[in-house]
Amino acid sequence: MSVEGTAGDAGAATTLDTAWAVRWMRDTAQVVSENRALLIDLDRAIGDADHGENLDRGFGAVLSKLDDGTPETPAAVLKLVAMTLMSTVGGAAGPLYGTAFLRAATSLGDATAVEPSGVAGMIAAARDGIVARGKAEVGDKTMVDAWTPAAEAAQTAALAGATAPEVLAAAANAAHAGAVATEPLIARKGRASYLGERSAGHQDPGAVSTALILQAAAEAAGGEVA
Amino acid sequence: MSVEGTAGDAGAATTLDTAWAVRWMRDTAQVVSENRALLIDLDRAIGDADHGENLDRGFGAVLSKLDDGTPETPAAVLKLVAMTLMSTVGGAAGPLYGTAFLRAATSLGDATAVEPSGVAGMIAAARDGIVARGKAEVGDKTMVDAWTPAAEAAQTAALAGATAPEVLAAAANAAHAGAVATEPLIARKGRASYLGERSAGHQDPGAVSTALILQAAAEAAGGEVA
Amino acid sequence: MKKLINDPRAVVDESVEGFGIAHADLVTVHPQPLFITRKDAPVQGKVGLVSGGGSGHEPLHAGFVGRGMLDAAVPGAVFTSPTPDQIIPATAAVDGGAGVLHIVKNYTGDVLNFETAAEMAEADGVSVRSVLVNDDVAVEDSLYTAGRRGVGGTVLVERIAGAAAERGDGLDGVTAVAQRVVDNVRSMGVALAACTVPHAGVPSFDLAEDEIEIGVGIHGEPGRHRIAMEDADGITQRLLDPIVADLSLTSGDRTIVMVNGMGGTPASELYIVFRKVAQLLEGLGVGIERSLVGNYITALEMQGASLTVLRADDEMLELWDTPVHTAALRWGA
Amino acid sequence: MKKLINDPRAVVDESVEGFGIAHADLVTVHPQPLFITRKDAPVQGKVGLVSGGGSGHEPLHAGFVGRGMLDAAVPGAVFTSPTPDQIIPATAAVDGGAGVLHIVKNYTGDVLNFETAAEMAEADGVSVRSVLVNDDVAVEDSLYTAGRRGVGGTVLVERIAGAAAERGDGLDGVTAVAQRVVDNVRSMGVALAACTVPHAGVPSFDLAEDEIEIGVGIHGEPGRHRIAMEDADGITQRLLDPIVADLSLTSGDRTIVMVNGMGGTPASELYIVFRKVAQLLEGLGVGIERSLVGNYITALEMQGASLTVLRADDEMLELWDTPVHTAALRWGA
Ligand SMILES: Nc1ncnc2c1ncn2[C@@H]1O[C@H](COP(=O)(O)OP(=O)(O)O)[C@@H](O)[C@H]1O
Ligand SMILES: Nc1ncnc2c1ncn2[C@@H]1O[C@H](COP(=O)(O)OP(=O)(O)O)[C@@H](O)[C@H]1O
Ligand SMILES: [Mg+2]
Ligand SMILES: [Mg+2]
Ligand SMILES: [Mg+2]
Ligand SMILES: [Mg+2]
Repeated sequence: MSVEGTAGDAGAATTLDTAWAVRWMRDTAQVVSENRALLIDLDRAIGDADHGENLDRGFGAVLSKLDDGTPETPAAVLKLVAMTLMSTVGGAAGPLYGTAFLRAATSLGDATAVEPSGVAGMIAAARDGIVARGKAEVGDKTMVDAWTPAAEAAQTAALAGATAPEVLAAAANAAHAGAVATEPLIARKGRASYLGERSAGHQDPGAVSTALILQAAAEAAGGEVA
Repeated sequence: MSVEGTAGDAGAATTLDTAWAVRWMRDTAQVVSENRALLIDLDRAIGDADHGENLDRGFGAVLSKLDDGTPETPAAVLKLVAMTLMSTVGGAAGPLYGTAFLRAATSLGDATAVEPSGVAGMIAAARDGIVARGKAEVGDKTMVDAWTPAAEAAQTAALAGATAPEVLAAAANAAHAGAVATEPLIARKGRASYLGERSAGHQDPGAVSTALILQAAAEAAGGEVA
Repeated sequence: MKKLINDPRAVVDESVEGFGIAHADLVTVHPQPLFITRKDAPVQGKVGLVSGGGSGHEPLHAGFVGRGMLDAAVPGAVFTSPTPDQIIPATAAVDGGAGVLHIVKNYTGDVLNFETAAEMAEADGVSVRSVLVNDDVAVEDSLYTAGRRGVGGTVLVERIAGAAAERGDGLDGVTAVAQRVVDNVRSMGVALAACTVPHAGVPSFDLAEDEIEIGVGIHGEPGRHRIAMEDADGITQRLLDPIVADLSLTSGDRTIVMVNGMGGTPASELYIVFRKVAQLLEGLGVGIERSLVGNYITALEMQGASLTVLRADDEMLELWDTPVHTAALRWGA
Repeated sequence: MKKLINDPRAVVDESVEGFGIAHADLVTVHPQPLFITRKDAPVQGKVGLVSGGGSGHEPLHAGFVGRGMLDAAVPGAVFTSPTPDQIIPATAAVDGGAGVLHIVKNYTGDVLNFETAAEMAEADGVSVRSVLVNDDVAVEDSLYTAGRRGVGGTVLVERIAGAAAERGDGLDGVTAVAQRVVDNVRSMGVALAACTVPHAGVPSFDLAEDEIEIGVGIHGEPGRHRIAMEDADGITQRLLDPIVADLSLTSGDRTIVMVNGMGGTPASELYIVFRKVAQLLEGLGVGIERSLVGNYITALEMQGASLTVLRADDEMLELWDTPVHTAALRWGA
């Protein structure tokens, strides 16, 4: 599932414009739908078996919204997504992803194309929004454990001069690694925390869905799945 | 399970006195307890899974009553059994067996030992009581399908000059055959009737318990199980 | 089998004891022989209402003891009708001088035990009448069976007859109202999964993952037809159609409808069934004047539901609305 | 998985629709966004009470909408808290000018969605307060978790705060009473068998034939300890002990006790549990002043039960007894 940087090939030339943002969201809807059962199963193990259903409902609604008309800027796309998720997902993930996309949108301003540093800023803003809402720290076995390494990897890549798609690919890879690394952790936030030590041995559903979303972002920018 | 006549051997000399009546009832309690699960299973198939439990509760109560003191005559034993079954078994079987034992007791009068014709009369009286209460006919797939051939076989044996234990053995064998013969029948009375054609293929629990009770009667009189 | 019980043989005694503690303001539990009366029994001058049957159908009957409904409930062993030695003192305990009505569900065991008890109570000087509830349209050929079973309609009979008794109607009057409800009420049930009788320890019948039992009884006895699983709307149609046919319901008829859970079905599913019943009856021009949706007559933890429809007249509706105060049904009080 | 449903995704909409038809005298169902208000909302001058949460816990919350209890209920998807776009109009719809209290069960999702909604409703000019119900003593280390969950205590908070609002208390007063109930109520649950979420289609957890889940939550999430099956008295002791310890209940304390079914447990079993609770509390010299035994906050068809104990004071008992008229709780009306 990890995504390789694609500097030098056709993908690298992709501009992160409004069309990219729309592609990202359409791809996310598809990958969430494909992984609906997986996310339900992960949540079934340490939660209440609804994460896949919740996100599928939410991104399904995003698809309809996008069918109704395309917003003008990447930020406008993300804001639409934020509002839609907020009003259709519910549970913990709804407000958290809603806030993440809202902060991400805000960080982009009215740019029509997102630069490498903009990508890093967007992911950091999303992560900060989630932390502000959910008060989770790294290691609490939540989606923060995917967003935080993603934000750091994006920052590092951007500083190292990577292209915007490369920054996204770095973020996606780091999110994926972060999600995998939640497996041995004991949850301290969210529903899994009630399980105490029994929460160890399962990946966190929200961390896994975060990795899927960022993977879709990278792929929509031309990144290739390893 | 069929019971052989034992004319000529020690058992045949057994007098059907009060001690026999008490042995019959104690043996019945034991055989019902041993076959509790079987009777529940038969009732589970075409009824409501309580026949074995009901009879076990009833004859368990009979045991306690007999521990409290022995009535003076066979009729008094059967009357005690009748009242106890009536007040502890419930369901369809409680009033039916209660009536059966009450009528059987009445038929014996104050005799201290039951003669061969008395045995035949007792079983016929029991059968008639069940029919009077339950309105079932032969072939309706009820306990009547065991009591009726038992009454007929007892009558035939008594007329042919059999000893009292032999008459009981004949009745028990006939009841057993009658119970087996309920298997293909479609029930027209009792709870099994709701199943319609699906009631075929199972023996009737009440017919089987009837065979067990009469088998105990014969064995208590010295009859041997074939 | 996992159940929140102690000794399987103590289930009825212990649960009735708990019931008595929880509802000490409403009922008195009489142990050995076991029966339950309303706290203020006997109510002088009022017809006493007694019902009973096998346990495992809670809240029926004990949950319906109280003002405007039953005066006494007589619980048998699980799925086993009670014995005359319980019914007789219960009958005597609620006789306020105006006689007693036995409300009996039509099962061989219930009929025989109540019959005997009625005879003996009469011999003791109590006037006893009986009505036989036989509302289950799943039993088709009543000529060749023990007759239609008494199921959900029992709740409606107990409520409406109880209201008539509370109003002060005499024994003949209460009996007549009860019989009118019996004549106009029909039910039909479905099981998605069987229950397990505590003393048996194994499910009462086995259903495959894609099978349901249409016309199931409340004693865990198998129903008449076993069919492939369908959606709620389809199943509801199967429950309603034979009721409508049997009652010859036509446009303009007014009804009281009960969608009853068998014990293991979530309330949300019962409301989905009720929704479809309402749509179908509306399509026929039949009005639902009052309704009950919930667990009223169960079969332990069976998964499934039953539908009961009463063609109601003005008097039934008026009686329905009078105050009732029992553990499981309460309004206006 | 067999359920009396049509499309798994339509479960909430269809069952709430059925609920609305069955209780048209009591409630109004507002579709898209979905919420339920009492028929006469907004009641002028009265504090409005709003609660909500994932569906699958019926009768909570819609079954508690009506006089003396909630003004609005906001159902989310099954086991998923509702969204602000449902909570905001529900809040507005029941504001009679005296402000609105949100009764929120302590789950991350419920907290975040209600928090957002409250903020936006305030921005629209409605005074909103919130109480967080967190009564589940199964969650031990609230420092290292999302905190104790809100479970059965919610029913008691809704009832008593609802009574205070009906009495005419102001927003601060109703909030204070609600908080006092929260501070004095504790619960603990057990599952004998898991439930199946319609959209998931498989049981939420797997229990062996001889295992039970102690401290189970109402979202079908596994509990804290898995132990070998025990009898009802033993299990009841395991539910009660941590509650007694946490509340420091001592002789002379008065309580309101709820023995709640998780959806798939027969009433008889709940009364067996209640019987043991009554015995144990009596042994401690703790009085049960009022009680509820039944399905009040369920987890679909889960087999199991929960125990809730509220240390009650005079005012709580007085409020408890005032009339309440909802689909699932009704007296004095
Ligand atoms: N406080 C929190 N901070 C960050 N993420 C959280 C927090 N609580 C829960 N989550 C995330 O939400 C996910 C669960 O989402 P979901 O199943 O949709 O909601 P719910 O837990 O309400 O059923 C978890 O896997 C976790 O990643
Ligand atoms: N009308 C009847 N006449 C004779 N026997 C009957 C009649 N109805 C039922 N029975 C007998 O009763 C048996 C069932 O007894 P039991 O299971 O104890 O009672 P219930 O059917 O009330 O659960 C049947 O197997 C049948 O033999
Ligand atoms: Mg979840
Ligand atoms: Mg039976
Ligand atoms: Mg029975
Ligand atoms: Mg959830």
